[in-house]
Amino acid sequence: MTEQVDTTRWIQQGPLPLEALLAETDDPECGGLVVFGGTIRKENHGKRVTRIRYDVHPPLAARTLADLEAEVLERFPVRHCRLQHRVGTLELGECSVWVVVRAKHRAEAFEASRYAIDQLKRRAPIWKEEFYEDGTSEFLKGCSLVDGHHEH
Amino acid sequence: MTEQVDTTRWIQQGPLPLEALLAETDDPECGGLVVFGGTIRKENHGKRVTRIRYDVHPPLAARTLADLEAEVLERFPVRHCRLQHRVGTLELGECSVWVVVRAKHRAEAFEASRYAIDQLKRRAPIWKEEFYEDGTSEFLKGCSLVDGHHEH
Amino acid sequence: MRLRLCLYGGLQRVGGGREHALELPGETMSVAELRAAIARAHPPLAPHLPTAALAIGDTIVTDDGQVRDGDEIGLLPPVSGG
Amino acid sequence: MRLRLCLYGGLQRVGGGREHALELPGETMSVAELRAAIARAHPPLAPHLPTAALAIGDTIVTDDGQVRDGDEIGLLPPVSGG
Repeated sequence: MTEQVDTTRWIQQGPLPLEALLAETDDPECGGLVVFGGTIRKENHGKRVTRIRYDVHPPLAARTLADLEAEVLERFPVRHCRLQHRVGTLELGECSVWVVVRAKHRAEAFEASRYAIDQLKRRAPIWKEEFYEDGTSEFLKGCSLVDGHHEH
Repeated sequence: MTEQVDTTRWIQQGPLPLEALLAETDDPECGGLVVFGGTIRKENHGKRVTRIRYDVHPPLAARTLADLEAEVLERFPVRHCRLQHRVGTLELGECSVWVVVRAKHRAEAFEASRYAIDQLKRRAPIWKEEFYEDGTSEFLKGCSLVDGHHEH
Repeated sequence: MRLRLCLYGGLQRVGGGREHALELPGETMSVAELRAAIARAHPPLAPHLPTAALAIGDTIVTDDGQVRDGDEIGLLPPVSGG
Repeated sequence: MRLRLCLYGGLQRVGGGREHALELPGETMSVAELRAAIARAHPPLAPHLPTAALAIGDTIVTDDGQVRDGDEIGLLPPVSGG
């Protein structure tokens, strides 16, 4: 039933190489490049974080990110949008997600990048488990994927 | 009279290594990284561009970028802002400027990045000469640095 | 029919692990019926079902969808990626 | 006094190259007086002076600033970096 696609284009186990995404989207028609990176912060809601584990539904997440890339290209006058998210355990300062957008002009690249990361956080089937200094861990409250439960 | 500062922190002759700016601003207090890159576009106002030459007043440009970095840190709740601009001749697709901003939260990183590139374009003593397919070249109309002549 | 129920995010803690086999009567049922069946088979999951989306393979389905023997069912609590 | 006048951006084309020596009477003068002197010494630059900023070393100065013998003067037309 599940279509066999290469999910590693969007979901990766190891460190995400930004260089590859920049090379892939290289385009002399574009004058503006905006990259967003989400990095692991050592403090959240007053608690000391030591690392984060991302649980992911890889095929559905890959499809969600691919669909979002296409949607961004349709909604904004941008020429490239690439999204990548990590799965597994990340240390402080590591990058969990890249959003790479290239457009003719910078204003559109900024807007599209902002939209892409906001929507990725709302829609991608990815769950963040924060591990704390005191040895406990917690899954963060998130955005429901059930219609009518989008309380963000 | 001119203070001897190392202008290469802000103004560089060769390709700008983004990796160095990312490493320099690495910070586990930050959750959001926004990078803006300006790249050489092969078309402007309907003319086919073949390359761009940037003329720069290095000590004044370095000071302008350093001051703008400090201003961004003061105006926005962001922890890092680094600006680098190239001087000399750039080919299509090459990156002429990097803006690297890191903040606790992404919204502020986006806003600060946008502000920084907009202000850099208005204030930095840098001049773009576009070379065209037909062999001609042109300095672009820009923003006057004289008070009362900011027509943007 | 036999389904594979996969729990994601914090639901793995609530339901005790990622994968659970579900043996149910008949060859097909609606997603709404499946939700009720999951609540009966795993009572601790019941309070989480209203905000959990349900996927068959890599497609999120609504309550009027149908499940069939052999389907892999993903139970997806509110998401928190990025 | 002797000044080094440096032209930037498109002004190099208008004024014929980056560097120009300026020999002027006295040991100091205001920036406003210097602007008038530049217009006299390089008439093609005159129409560009109203939108051109003037820097002494790495500092932009206003018309009430003073220039001194040996100063390096940058003439900065509207900027277009990025």
